[in-house]
Amino acid sequence: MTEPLVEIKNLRTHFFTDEGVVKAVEDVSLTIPRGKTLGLVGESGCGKSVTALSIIRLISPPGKIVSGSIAFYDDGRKIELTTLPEAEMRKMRGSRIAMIFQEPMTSLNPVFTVGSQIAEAVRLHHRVSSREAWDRAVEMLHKVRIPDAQRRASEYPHHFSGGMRQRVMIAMALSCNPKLLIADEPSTALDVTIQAQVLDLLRDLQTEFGMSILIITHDLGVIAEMADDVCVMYASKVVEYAPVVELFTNPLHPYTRGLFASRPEPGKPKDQKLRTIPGVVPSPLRFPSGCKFHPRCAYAQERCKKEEPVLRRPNLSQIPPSHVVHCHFAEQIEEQEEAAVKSV
Amino acid sequence: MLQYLVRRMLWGLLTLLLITFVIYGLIRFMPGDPALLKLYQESSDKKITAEQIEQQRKMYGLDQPFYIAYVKWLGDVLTGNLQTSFAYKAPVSSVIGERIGRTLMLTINSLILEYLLAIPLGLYFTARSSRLDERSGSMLLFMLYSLPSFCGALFLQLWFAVYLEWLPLHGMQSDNYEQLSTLGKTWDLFKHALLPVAAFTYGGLAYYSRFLKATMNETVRQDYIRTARAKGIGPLKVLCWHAFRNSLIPLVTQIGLTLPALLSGAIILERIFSWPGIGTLFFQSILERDYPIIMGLVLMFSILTLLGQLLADVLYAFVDPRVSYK
Amino acid sequence: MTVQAPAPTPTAAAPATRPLLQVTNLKKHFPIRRGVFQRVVGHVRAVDDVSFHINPGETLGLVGESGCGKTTVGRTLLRLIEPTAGEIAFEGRDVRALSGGQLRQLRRDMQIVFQDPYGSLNPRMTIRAIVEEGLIIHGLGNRKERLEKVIDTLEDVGLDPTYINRYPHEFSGGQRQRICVARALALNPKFMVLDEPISALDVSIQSQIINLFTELRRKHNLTYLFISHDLSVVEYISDRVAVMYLGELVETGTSRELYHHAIHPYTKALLSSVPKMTPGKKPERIVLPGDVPSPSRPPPGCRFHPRCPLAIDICKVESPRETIVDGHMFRCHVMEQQLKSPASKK
Amino acid sequence: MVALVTIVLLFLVALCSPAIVGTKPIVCNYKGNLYFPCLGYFNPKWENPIFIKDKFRGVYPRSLKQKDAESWAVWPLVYQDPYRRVKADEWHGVPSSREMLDNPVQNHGKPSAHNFFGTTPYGVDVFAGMVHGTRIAVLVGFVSMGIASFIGITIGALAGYFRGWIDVVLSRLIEVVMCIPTLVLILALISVIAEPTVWHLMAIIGVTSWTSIARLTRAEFLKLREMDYVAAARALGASHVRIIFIHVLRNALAPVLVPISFGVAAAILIESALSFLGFGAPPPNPSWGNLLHLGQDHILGKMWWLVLFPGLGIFLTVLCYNLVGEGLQEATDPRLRQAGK
Amino acid sequence: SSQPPTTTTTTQATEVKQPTLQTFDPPPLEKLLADHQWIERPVVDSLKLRREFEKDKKPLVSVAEALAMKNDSDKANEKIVGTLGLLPKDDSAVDFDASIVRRLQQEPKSLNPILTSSMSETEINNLTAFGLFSFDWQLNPFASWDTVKSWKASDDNLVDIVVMRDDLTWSDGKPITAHDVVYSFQTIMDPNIDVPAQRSGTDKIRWVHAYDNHTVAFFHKEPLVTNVWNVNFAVIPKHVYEPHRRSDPKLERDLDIDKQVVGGAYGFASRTRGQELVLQRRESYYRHNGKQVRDKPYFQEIRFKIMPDPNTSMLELQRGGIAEAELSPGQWQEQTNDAGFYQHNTKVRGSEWTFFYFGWNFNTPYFSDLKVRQAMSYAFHHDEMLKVHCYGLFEPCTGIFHPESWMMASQPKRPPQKQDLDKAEDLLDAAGWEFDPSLGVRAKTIGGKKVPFKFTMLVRNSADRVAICELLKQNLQSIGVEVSIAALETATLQQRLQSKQFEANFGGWGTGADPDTSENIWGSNQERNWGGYSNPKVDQLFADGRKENDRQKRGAIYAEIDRLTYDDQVYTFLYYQPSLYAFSKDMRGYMFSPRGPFHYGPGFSAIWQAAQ
Ligand SMILES: Nc1ncnc2c1ncn2[C@@H]1O[C@H](COP(=O)(O)OP(=O)(O)OP(=O)(O)O)[C@@H](O)[C@H]1O
Ligand SMILES: Nc1ncnc2c1ncn2[C@@H]1O[C@H](COP(=O)(O)OP(=O)(O)OP(=O)(O)O)[C@@H](O)[C@H]1O
Ligand SMILES: [Mg+2]
Ligand SMILES: [Mg+2]
Repeated sequence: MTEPLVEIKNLRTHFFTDEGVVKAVEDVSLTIPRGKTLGLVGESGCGKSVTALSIIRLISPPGKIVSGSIAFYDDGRKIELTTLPEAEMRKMRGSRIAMIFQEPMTSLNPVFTVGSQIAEAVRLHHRVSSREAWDRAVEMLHKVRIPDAQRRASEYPHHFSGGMRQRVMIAMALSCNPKLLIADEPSTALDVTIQAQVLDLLRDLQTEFGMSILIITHDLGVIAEMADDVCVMYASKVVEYAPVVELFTNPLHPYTRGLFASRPEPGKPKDQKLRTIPGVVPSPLRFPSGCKFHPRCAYAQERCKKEEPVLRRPNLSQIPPSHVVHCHFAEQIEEQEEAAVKSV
Repeated sequence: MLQYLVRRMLWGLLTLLLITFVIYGLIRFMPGDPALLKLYQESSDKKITAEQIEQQRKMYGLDQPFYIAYVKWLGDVLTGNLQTSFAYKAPVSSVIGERIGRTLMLTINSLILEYLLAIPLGLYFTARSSRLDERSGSMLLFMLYSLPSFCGALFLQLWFAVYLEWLPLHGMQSDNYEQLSTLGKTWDLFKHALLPVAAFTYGGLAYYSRFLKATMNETVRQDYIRTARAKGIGPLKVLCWHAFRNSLIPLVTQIGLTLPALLSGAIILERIFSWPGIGTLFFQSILERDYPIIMGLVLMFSILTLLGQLLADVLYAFVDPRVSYK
Repeated sequence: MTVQAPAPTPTAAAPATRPLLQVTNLKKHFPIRRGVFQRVVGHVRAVDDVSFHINPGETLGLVGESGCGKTTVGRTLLRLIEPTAGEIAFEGRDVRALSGGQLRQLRRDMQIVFQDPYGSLNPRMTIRAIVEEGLIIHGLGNRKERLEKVIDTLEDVGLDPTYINRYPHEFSGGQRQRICVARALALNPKFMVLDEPISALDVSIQSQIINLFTELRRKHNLTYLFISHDLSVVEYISDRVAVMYLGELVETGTSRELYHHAIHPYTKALLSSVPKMTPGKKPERIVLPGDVPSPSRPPPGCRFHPRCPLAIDICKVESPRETIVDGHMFRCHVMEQQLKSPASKK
Repeated sequence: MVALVTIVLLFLVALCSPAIVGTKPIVCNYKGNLYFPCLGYFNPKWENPIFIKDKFRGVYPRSLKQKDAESWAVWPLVYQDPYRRVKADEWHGVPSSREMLDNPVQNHGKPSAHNFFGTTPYGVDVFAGMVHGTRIAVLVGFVSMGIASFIGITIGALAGYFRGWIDVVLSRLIEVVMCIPTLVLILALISVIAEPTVWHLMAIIGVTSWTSIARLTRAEFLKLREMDYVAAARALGASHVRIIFIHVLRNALAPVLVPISFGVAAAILIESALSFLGFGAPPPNPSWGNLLHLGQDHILGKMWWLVLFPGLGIFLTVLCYNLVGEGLQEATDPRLRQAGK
Repeated sequence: SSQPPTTTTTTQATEVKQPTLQTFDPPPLEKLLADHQWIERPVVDSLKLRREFEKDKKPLVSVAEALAMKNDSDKANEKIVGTLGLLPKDDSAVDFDASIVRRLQQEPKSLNPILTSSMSETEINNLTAFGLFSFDWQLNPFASWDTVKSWKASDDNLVDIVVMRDDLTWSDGKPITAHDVVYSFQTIMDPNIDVPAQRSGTDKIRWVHAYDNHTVAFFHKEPLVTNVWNVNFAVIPKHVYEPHRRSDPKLERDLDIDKQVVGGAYGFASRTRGQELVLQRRESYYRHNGKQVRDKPYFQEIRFKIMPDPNTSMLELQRGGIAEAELSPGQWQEQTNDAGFYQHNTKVRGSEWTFFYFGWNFNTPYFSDLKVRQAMSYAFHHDEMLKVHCYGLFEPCTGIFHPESWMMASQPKRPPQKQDLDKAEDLLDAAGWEFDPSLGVRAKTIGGKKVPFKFTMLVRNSADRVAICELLKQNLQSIGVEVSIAALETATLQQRLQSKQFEANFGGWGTGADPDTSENIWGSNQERNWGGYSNPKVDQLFADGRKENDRQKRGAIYAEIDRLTYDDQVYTFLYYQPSLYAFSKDMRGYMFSPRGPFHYGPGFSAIWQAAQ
């Protein structure tokens, strides 16, 4: 296996709020391979964004990376991001690691032209004249398929539609050839047809620029389309981690299973009720003891209430080694399920 | 834009008409009569007769109902004549013209000062959010904000003019003003203006820096600030360039809205500092029922207020590309 | 397959029973006002000439991109927004002609559930007050009866009635959506507009709510207009589906028909844009170029033509008619010609 | 929080002022009956006329003993009067538990054991004046803001809820009132009234300071009327009145409280500024503004206590209201609250 | 209605008579002179008068001692005034190059002497305006030696002939002539010109005629003693105002400061509106054709600083920034006792005939009754007021004329009023105002209706005055009468008084130069008689007083008026307010008249700065 681009080990990020400590990310480990895409899925509030922001170190004050390491492998050098001085980190941002956000409507500064916002990023990391930076901005706009880029570069964000703004965001993120692009729900706020445009664009640009992408979404379809590896999070924890095809064919964690099963699928019989995951997502201030999923888990047992499982390879023959799961009873559940399928 | 301006002006004129009419009615309904007042200003030395009173009232046009007098006033104003003051033997425009500069000297300077000081302070407090210095500084500003300006002015006077004798207590010029060189005159004016400007400024300063801090606090939470930081921009630049440009929008609109408030604040402060500006004039004219002067000043205040609002909107369009009046 | 001329009434496609709701040529144009004089400088044609019907007990799905006018349709049905033109007949009564008391009566029968469960509950009212409000307005029952009804309804939507005196902020999104449903349900309506009721919810919660709707439909024999942009959910829940584009209905049909034999190029593109749950396979999709045009200045002719892969000259000038093929309605010049020409028949 | 406690304290002081300082017994037994003469400070009518009839001449301690040896009385904590100069001989005939002196006059009335905050040049106790003045401070803030809120909320609500031409007309009204310099308006209105009382003053302050409330209410209404829960209420068949009062107003109220509480501070300031110009609470009301005005007249007489105590009173009260306003602002602004550390 | 009911209560209001001039053909001078017996009238050099007055006065202390002294008693005051108030022994003692800075309370509105209406303007006109007449510190009128050669009156008191000096020039060099006097008279009488105050007085004159450049005759309508006051009006330059009035017939606009032409001792140098006004000594005033013809005014320059705020003027005094300022009693007692004040200044006082009172409206059910008015006077705690509110500085007032005035010279002094609550209550009871426990106040049944004794006291909104009303309120409250106090600004107060819509008021009257002017206050239906007091005897006495030539007899008439009004208790008389002044230690020559230190002849002209 080649050297990964980013390796996160046991990351803990907490928010020290008045009501208590919000453990937004607990003991998360993952790797982002070079030139590949890692998908991050999970319920709202499970810590996806915080994980991403921890990588780029943009956690704002009450929040803090408490422990863990984030290693960034740059041209053979290993850079530890958690301890990197702020000035150094700033150099990383934009040039090595870029990020785009969910809300294209509010993520661009309304009082500056689109071109200048891109050019600003370019000038920050490259010693170029403002003319050259501008040209680069126009070129990037062109690359993200904005028609009439030359003219539109000097327009303000409010002149752009949502999809176009998201493309501008992508242009800005990619303007300095980053090694890693973090896309935090890049298409959730967009319409289906526009989402298709943006996803297509991202894929094309990935082949062109060869960067790695960390894509965050809660749409399994997007994951299926974009990701090479998938990491499923639930309540600040990684609950399952596998290559995409593997995960879609063999979901092991009861939460992942539930997620797949609760989607209405084309062709599913209509008169049948959807399968649901009962209950609600726990508040990060009051996580249940033991396995955090146990109150909603159909297979929960006494042990689940007391003992927190570890992320491990399940002891199942057909599962490849890259598939890990965070469940005491992954094997048993698999057996039960198979039995159920057979019995139907 | 032009069309917009014209439309705004039309509305403004209508508002002006309404305001002046209301005020005209109001001051005419105020008991107290300039004619009587004039007659009684002299001590009992001179006898007064009913004819005299009547004649005096006629001379001031008080024998007509107020709406007719208002129409007459309006007609005069439309021909550019603000009428002649009852008390001052001079046209209203020249009485006001003579003093407006002095008031503006205080208010404009304090406005500039407020902004000049409030902006760095506000930025500083945003940057140092919830540290000790920010908290104590904010508290201090808050206390200043709650200190009535007339109390503040008294304390300033007592301390700097009476105890320390560093600065002149009141007035606008020294006795020897005429003999001074241009530089000396400026210096003299400066010394006289320092205390009143300070008294004018501190409240506004506190208000604006708190205002800026509040809007900045809101702005820095916006998504685009996160975007800017994700680009690798340093915190100072993010604050002063990206966040400030956006906070400027509400701040700028405040300029237009506070301009008239500064003038009405002048009434008390000018009295304390014996500053011969329009605040003093206004108060005096009300007491003397000098209707033409009151109306002239009201007209001016209202025009300023309306212009201020217009200015606020225009500035808004200027600093915020999202707004355009087409 | 037979091709019919545009029919003024969809009786041909409708079952013999009278439709519960019949919408004909509905229009809603929002005036765009500018300046201090509030002069009308243009119109947003949010809904432009929309006709459809819903049979009792049926669920009609309404899909389309953001801003195409789905919400506006839903709200005009209840006269939360006054329509500009068109007819709405509910159980044969002309909804637009109702006033005062009659309108209030109508609102007992028609209810609405909104997209955002956070914004649609008054934060200062208890759950009880919220659910009870409709009963109070309509003067139904005394205090005790009302309380019973509230408790019943809450149980109906799967909420613990002991929560009755809590405030909305003490509930999660899914629970709030249940409260919204309870509020609507308390009046025993016949018809409900569900305006994107699940899109603000977490993935794992969505299925709970969908199940709730199907269950309630069965239990209370409800009729739904289900608005959503989640195509798979619409397919699951609806009997028939209508596709909207820029204020117009471009295609209507039973959900089977529509999902498997879409006729309109927009519907096709829409369906193909949905990311498939099949990893590894390169999706074959029709990526539409450009953005949805503004409804204040819709393109002339067929509104879809600037983005349409099939567009021909006539699309730029003439608006396509409603064409109904086996109860499957669409508006498209190209497909109309194709289906008419016998060569295309297999 | 401290601010809130202070304000509550202020209310208490205002309510109990005659029991804290006064020259009329809180309760006394006179000729076999129980009386509460101290209520006379709230309203002269509530002081039993028997005391005038029996020629008490406003002096209780001496008269009580003289006219009825059996009488007893419970006295306020401090024997001083906010309206008049207290003399040493008032205690005549009463066992001298407290050594009394004539209140000093002119600039001799430094704060002392008898006069905690000194006396005015006319020998009236400043502490008594301040304590009884709290009533006006509290009232001015509340009554005037009550009126202002009523007008402001009504106009703002109508404009914001109904929009259209109602909004155009009302917005213009707001603009007109905003453009009129407040002081002119207040001075004009004060002089129109034949005998201005402190109530008139409050009303006038209220009538002139509703614009900010109206503007905010209007904005809130414009925003809230678009909320889904309003649409839901309409879908249930609710009337305009019901929607305005139950749905919109209730939610608009919290943000509208912010300008109101700042307004209370402003009203107190306006009152003291008016007193400063000689148009404040009419005599003999011991308002803080009047005391400060007196202090300003005598500032060079080194009567610092006349500036310091009322000035401090005004400053602290204004500060407290501002702090409460600030707190409300934070509490009603979800963004700020979210970030509130 | 838009018209405040100002004039509705006056009977003559309906027909408005314009005081226009009836044309009058003066007889030729020779005929005039021949037709009458002529009585020479005094032409006085006021400074000389002062010198004579001081001639046999010995200063009680030396100047140095006086300067070092604190004015903390009547004795000290006498010593200081008696020493520093003297005129210079000779001109070498005077610093003629001195510039004096004076305080003006208000901005002067107009510099035109005939438009004078406020104190500030009077102050300035005393120095700059040209006039033929003046009066001394005992209020004796005379023609001014500075401007008049001779003055004689006809035996029937209907004509005055004045011969002006021929060495008079306006500040622009043109001679001042009798025609200017005539022109001024006619201007004042022009009904279109806003000079109401000036006109009262001149309207008693039938005509003014200039027989030549220097001889001017005043023809009176009636043979009154008070005619000597009526001729005393300011004179303006005809050659300046005649052209000016062509563009500004109503004199609505003042001349610019550099266009002002004056005939007085000082001329205008510069003016900054709202700040200061500078006067300069006129060479052409005291020198004519290279010869000194009049006393040289003592100051080279007079700067008036406009300082409305008493605190700032106090601070300026302490700084040595101004050379004189009037003091409030508070300032006198509290702010001028320390070394800081005495470093540059000293202070002096003299009694002034300005008295204060509670006035009662006779047209109310309460005060129409003498007993009630008396009760009010008994109820009020005069001693407390004198001690506390008057700072122990003021004399009690006991009647409408000052006991030291010539009118009262023959009368015994009345004892001051004392508080007597029992008597007050008895009087009220006797008047039918008995205590009503159900109302909590006294009440009386009038016309079948029970009227509670509650009234409102109007007072100007100054703290000192209000405090005195509060004292009355306390006093009356204790005997079951309720008073509310309405503290009003001047304009409103004036209006309320004028329209007689009040029950009681607190006010004060300054003294007129002649007692006749107070007819306006006590005569029936007179404009300033707000309380509506009406006593035919008093009216008659005023009419007689005007015509009585003999001073002593005249005095007796006014003493009788004083007695009548006192017996009627028209007012509750309170106190006389003295003149209190601070002067720089360099200033000398101040002397108090019943109208303060400046407003008489020589007044300010006698003040000089000691040479260093
Ligand atoms: N600034 C903050 N202060 C306090 N808590 C925070 C803050 N930011 C995030 N959190 C908490 O951290 C947890 C994880 O948040 P995060 O934004 O990572 O969720 P997410 O998985 O991205 O959800 P979504 O899908 O809604 O974006 C949440 O419970 C959130 O409440
Ligand atoms: N009150 C209004 N005034 C003016 N225009 C409006 C108003 N309400 C909606 N519109 C416009 O009408 C069009 C249709 O809006 P509508 O809310 O019905 O769309 P939608 O299909 O529900 O979109 P979404 O999926 O975003 O909810 C939009 O362009 C919108 O901007
Ligand atoms: Mg997120
Ligand atoms: Mg919608």
